[in-house]
Amino acid sequence: MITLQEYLSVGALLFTVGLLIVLFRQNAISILMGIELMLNAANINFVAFSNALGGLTGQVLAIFVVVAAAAEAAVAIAIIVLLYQNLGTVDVEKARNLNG
Amino acid sequence: MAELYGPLGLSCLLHGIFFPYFIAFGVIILFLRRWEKAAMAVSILASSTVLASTLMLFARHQGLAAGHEGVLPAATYTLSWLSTDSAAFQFGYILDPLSVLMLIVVEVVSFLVQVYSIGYMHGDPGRARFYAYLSLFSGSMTGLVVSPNLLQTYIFWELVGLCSYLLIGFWWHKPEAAAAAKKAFVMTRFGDLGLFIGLLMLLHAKGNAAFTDFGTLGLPAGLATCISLLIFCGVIGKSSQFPLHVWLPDAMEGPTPVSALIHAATMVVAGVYLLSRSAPLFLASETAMLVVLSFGVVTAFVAATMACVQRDIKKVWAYSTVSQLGYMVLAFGAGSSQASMFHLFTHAFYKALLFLGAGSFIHHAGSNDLFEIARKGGRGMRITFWTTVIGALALAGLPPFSGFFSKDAILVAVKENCHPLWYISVMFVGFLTAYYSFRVVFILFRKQEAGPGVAHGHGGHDSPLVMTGPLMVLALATICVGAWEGGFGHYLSGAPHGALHWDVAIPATFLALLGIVLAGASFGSGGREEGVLDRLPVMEIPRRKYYLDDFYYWVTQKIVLGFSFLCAYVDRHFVDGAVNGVADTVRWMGSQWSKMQTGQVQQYLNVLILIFSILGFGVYLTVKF
Amino acid sequence: MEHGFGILTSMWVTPMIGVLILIFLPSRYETGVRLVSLLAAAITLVSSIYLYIQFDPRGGFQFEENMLWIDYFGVRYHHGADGLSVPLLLLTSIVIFCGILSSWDGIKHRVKEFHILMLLLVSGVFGVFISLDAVFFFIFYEIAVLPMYLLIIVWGSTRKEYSGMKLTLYLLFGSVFVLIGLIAVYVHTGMKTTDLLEFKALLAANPPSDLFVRTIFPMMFLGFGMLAAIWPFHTWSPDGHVAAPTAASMLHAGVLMKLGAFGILRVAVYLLPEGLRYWADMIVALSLVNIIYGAFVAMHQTDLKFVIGYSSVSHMGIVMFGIGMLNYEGFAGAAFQMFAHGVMTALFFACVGAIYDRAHTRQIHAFGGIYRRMPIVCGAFLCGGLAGLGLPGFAGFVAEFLVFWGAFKAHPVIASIAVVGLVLTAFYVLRVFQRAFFGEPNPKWDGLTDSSAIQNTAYAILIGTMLVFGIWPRLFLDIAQADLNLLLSEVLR
Amino acid sequence: MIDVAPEAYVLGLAVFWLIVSVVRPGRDCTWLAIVLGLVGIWITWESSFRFGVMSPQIRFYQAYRVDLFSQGFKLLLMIGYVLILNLHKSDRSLVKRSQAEYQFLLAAALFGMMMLTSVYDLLVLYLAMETTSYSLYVLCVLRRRVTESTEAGLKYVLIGAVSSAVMLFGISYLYGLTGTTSIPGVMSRSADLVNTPGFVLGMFLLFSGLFFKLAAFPFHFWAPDVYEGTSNQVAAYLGTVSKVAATAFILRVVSMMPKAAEVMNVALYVVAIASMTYGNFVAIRQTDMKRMLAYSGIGHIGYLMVGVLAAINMGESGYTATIYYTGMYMIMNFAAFMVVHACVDESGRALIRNFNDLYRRSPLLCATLVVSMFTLGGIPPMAGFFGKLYLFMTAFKGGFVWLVVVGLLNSFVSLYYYLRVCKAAFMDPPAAPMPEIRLEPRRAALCIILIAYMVLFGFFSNAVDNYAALARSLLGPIGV
Repeated sequence: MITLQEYLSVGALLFTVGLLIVLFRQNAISILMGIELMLNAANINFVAFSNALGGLTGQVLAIFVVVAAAAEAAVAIAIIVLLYQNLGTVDVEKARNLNG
Repeated sequence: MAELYGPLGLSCLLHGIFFPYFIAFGVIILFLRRWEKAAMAVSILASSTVLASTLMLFARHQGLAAGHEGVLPAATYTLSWLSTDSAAFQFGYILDPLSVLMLIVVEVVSFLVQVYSIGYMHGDPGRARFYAYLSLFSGSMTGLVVSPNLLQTYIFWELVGLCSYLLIGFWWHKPEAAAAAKKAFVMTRFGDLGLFIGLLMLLHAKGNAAFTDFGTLGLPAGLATCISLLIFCGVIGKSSQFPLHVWLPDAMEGPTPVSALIHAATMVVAGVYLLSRSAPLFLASETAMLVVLSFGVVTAFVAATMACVQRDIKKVWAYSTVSQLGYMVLAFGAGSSQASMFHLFTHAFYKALLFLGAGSFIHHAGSNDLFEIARKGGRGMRITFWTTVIGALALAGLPPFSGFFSKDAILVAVKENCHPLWYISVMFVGFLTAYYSFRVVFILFRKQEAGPGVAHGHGGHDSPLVMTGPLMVLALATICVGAWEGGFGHYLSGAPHGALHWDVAIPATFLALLGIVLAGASFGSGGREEGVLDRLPVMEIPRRKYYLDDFYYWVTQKIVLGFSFLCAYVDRHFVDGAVNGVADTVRWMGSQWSKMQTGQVQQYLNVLILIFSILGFGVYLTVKF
Repeated sequence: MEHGFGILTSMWVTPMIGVLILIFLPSRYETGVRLVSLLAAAITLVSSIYLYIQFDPRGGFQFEENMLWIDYFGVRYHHGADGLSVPLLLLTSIVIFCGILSSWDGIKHRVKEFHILMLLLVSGVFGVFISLDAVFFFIFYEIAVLPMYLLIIVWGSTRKEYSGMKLTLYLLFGSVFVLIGLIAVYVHTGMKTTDLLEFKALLAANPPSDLFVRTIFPMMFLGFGMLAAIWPFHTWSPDGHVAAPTAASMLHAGVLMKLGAFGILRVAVYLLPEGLRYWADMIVALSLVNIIYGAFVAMHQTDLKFVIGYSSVSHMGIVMFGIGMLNYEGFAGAAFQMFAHGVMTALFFACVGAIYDRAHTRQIHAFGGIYRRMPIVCGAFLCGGLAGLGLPGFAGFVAEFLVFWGAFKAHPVIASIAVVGLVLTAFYVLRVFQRAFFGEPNPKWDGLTDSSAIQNTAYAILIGTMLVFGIWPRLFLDIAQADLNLLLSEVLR
Repeated sequence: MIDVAPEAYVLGLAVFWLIVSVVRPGRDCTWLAIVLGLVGIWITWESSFRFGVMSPQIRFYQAYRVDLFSQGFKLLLMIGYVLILNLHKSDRSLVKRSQAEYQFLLAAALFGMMMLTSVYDLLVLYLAMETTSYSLYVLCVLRRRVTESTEAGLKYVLIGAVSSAVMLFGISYLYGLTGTTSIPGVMSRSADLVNTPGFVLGMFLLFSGLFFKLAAFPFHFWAPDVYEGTSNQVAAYLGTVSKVAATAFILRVVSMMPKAAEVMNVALYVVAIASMTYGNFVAIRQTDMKRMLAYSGIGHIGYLMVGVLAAINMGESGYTATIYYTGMYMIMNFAAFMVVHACVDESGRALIRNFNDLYRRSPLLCATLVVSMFTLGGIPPMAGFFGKLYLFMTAFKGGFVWLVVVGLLNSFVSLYYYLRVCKAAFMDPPAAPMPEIRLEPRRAALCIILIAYMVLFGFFSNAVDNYAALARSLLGPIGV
């Protein structure tokens, strides 16, 4: 049967994939997806631990995280829309004139 | 009369010789800068009060007033000036026969010079400043002469150096005068360095620099030699002995009264006075005496040769002064400080006479050149000419005049105490002295040629009485001072009256006459400007001043200024460079790190994760082990 | 023993009150502004003279004011003046008084801000000389440094941004080391109080390890030494003084460089005497370089102010030389040289300032025979120069004599080398006179006017002080003797 | 419920502004906001005054601890909030119809920060962090100069989201290993878990989230660009108030950590030195005032880390010094931002050149600028010096000698760019003749108050004692 270690390794794997997406994709929306993946990896951990520890705390945490992730997605997308209106593109590479 | 020499009288006499000059200086500088007449009056008033109190003190010392036998104890007045735990310095006066003698010389000559400068400086815009500096000089010279310890001597030694700087550079608008003043001050300062180190060494060894205890110091021989030689460095600087004498001829840029007072009679002899003051130190070591003797003789000889080839009347007397100073120093080196002091005494008068005479000639002819003065009727100036002749006779050392007696005493001392070779060289210098002094006389004695702008009749009229008066007084002094030779030894140290040594006097006089004849032969008749001596090829060396001036110029330009250029270069490029370097590296590091801020979000995240993993791995390692 | 606010607090508060008055004074009344700042300076002058007279020569800290200020960290408001600081207080008030006089018509624009910054500078300096608490000492030490920056960049001359920034950063870099040293001592003594006297007692109670003394003392010494222009860290001083306006460079060279030397004596040597004994030879070596090197570099300069800047480096070297000798003559000479050199440099800068205001150049070869047009200024400069080369009759001689005597007792050979410095000083000082003031009068400078009456009073005061203390040095030595012996006994224990 | 009065009031404020933004979006409501803010200060003061006497309380089922420390910091945050409100000039700098919205977002962020000061549970920590971050993300974008503000907002969102995800991941591991989400529980278990990699990774990730908020060295990348991009008010808000909240939480976590966790020292040591050196060295090169203030902020966070290290090792005096420095830091930074806001009209970038000849244009502003620069530089008479002095004293006592030396050298390096700004204000001639700056009486009074605070607070800083009271309450026993 699936032990805690497998769940944690899936969570860690999912976290790393999300991180790589964030680092190497140019499109802002895909970066957002990467971030969502990372958040869900944390959810997997929470649920896995909650199951292993027996209490319900982990699951409650997971639900809170889902709500927060939704709010974050809303805010992030709103800003990306604004970015599109001004720079005409969603490519993160273009937003680079603030530097030095 | 008794209360005159009571404690109150004595102290007011003592202060009487010291403070008037400084008060005069202060008054003139602060208030009388524009009223020259008033400045002159204040200065001469101060000079006369000091002269009066000196004469009174001299009378006291002779015991004439109270009929005391022998010499009164040295009156001293001291005030604790500077005290540290290892030594205490008194500031005050010490009046024993030696200092009273010097006082007379200083006060008489300075009074006469002040009177003389009324005429000489007539019409010069800076006269008030001139008199201020003169009274400052006389004051500090007096302070030097009466100082009880080596520190106070050093203090006034420097002040006197300052006054010579100010007075040589009095006509500051002449570039040569400014350069000569600087040269004089720096060169004497270089000599004072030795004196300062000697003073410090003495303080370090004994913690006491009072002259009265010099006898009882009991220093080990090596240390005594070292200290005396260092003090002798100061003397070389101030009394312009051989290597450091180049500043004195250049000091002739100053007004002639200044040359007469400072560079003939008073300041330059301060060194000789210091020698005889610290005689116990020098006598304690043989090598020191030998060194002093050799320097004296070399200076005398070198200066005499240079005097023979000079065209400028003041330069001749300047080199003659250097030569006579050499005489005094070699007399001290020969062991008899008494002879050197007597020579100092007589030399002050006739050299002041010669200088003031030269001043009168220049004042009349407007040029320093001997032949120019002769052409402009130098002979016609009756009093000036004949007083100069008297001076020249005394300088050459012919019998009735004071020069003869003092030079004779020196020759006796050298003959008895030193190697015959020294004696022969001193005699030869005597011959040279006679030659150059009468070379001047014979040139001046030439007939006045009819030249443009010269009043006809029996030649130029003489200088006003205010200038010729002092000449006459000095001539009188030159003649009769010699007679006191016998009593001088007794006055100084109570020794029995010295008899005249004929076995030394006759050859000396013969050599002097020989010199006069040679001078007469080469310059007596006709307009020749070259004497037989001048044509000798060897005379080229003295004409180039033994290449000393070039050597000093090379030292200052190449070594001193070269090294300062090196230091400035190091300072600007290495020390400053290091500081700017640090600043630039900080700025460079800042700009390199700011490149990390590229503006791209993902770049940030990459670097973030990179550093984060390094940090995490590092922490992981520390946790593991 | 709690003492309330007294005369010492008035010393540093008077300039602050002057600043407050000036802030609310409209800047149109320029003479009014100058009068207010002159009044403030005059009050401090009077009170410092009163202090000088009232000071009991038996030494020890007098006129004490001692209050607990920040009890959590044990900071006390503790002021006291001893034989070492009373003369320096007098020096500071004289220099600021003459500074304000000599910049009476020299400063034309932003007069109000100039005087505000000058008074701030002075109140910082007064604070340093009287404070006996490490924190307050450091606060005043930095207050004394900072207005200098604004003074230089606004009213300065050649290369003023570079020099102003360099000067300020250099001195603050020095104060970083001082702060580290003070914190180390504070922590070592158990963080109970920051009072210097208590530090001393606590350090005596449990003496620190040798390593502690040998690292903290040089740190504090170099920190303060930078302000006293110790050899490798001296390059800020000529640049800073050349760029600063007259009164600022008068105050800075005249007083602030003494702050460094005073800091060494008051903090470094007072707290860690063994450190001085250990590092004495290094100090002597460095200051010997200071003297000779400073003189040589001064010889090569073409700008009048640079000559004086480097001569200050050379003279401050004499102060350090004296301190390194570890005997009474050395200490007394150093303390006296601090006083004498302060007055002398103030006179120098006053004269050069007067010349610069009229001729608008300081290049020596540009001048020629300006003695004809400006006899008083050149005369005053002559007095300053002669005092500089140690002519007897001025205070400089007695100081240098004592230092070299002390030096001769400790290291005869090195002393003889250092004495050569005197001749070098004579050479470059007189060289300046010969090339700038005497010689053929240059027709270009016929339009120069001599210094005004106000500036003459400044010169008179400065020359008078030098003469009074030169002719009668016991006026200074009797005051400083007891405390210097006390300090020396600590070092030689 | 009286203990959580300040949070309740701020929540009410946020809701009120939400309603106003819906009903009348365009109205200028600066004065109303300031009055409400002052009322908020009075409430917070009352509650913190009460806790001077009472022992700490635990609320909301072990998730929320209210003690003098948290109330003190809430008061500090509230003062910061009102100061930011005061900064508001005419509403030209913000998007036309977003006045009320701006106020709502400010209040929401403040609510999140207040929660952060007294949070006791990892979940509530995450929620507090998220509420603050989300309102700040949107605030960044509300500037009239859209191009820069959008880019700033984007960067802030992306980096913020990543770091909150990372933090959450860390929290999940912490929860997993210790079985509880209450922070004291986790911390008490940390002694024996300290060498299991999972726990260390969790702690590390947790702290990375906090360091992001503080913009400490490895997590600072967003700060310069966001500060430059957003409007001055928001940059001030980010630079002062949000950092104070994050410091409060770090102090609370560190106070609960047992001595054994040596690993934390190493991490903090590296972060402190890195952010000090990086911040000060890069700031030298900056020509834009807000970027320079961002980097100088990074430098100051480095000093704060030194304070935290001193707190870990030295106990109460370390905490006092850090709290004192945090309070001082907020005021110093705010004064600098205020001058930037007053001098720079919204169109241009806040270059240092804009300060040229500030002395002639408005002496009061110039005085504020000079005093704030000197305080930031840590120059004695000002309070900044005392802050740094206490900090370095305690750190030195704690044995971090080299850290103190680096810290002092860095504060020396920082003087260069602070003095350069003063030079610009005093001496540089303006490119084009710039107009006089007229300050409204409100903001002129604020300037004078700030100058007085910065100059006098240091000199008469006997107020250190009540900071010590805060520290004692932090470390004190937990009441029921």
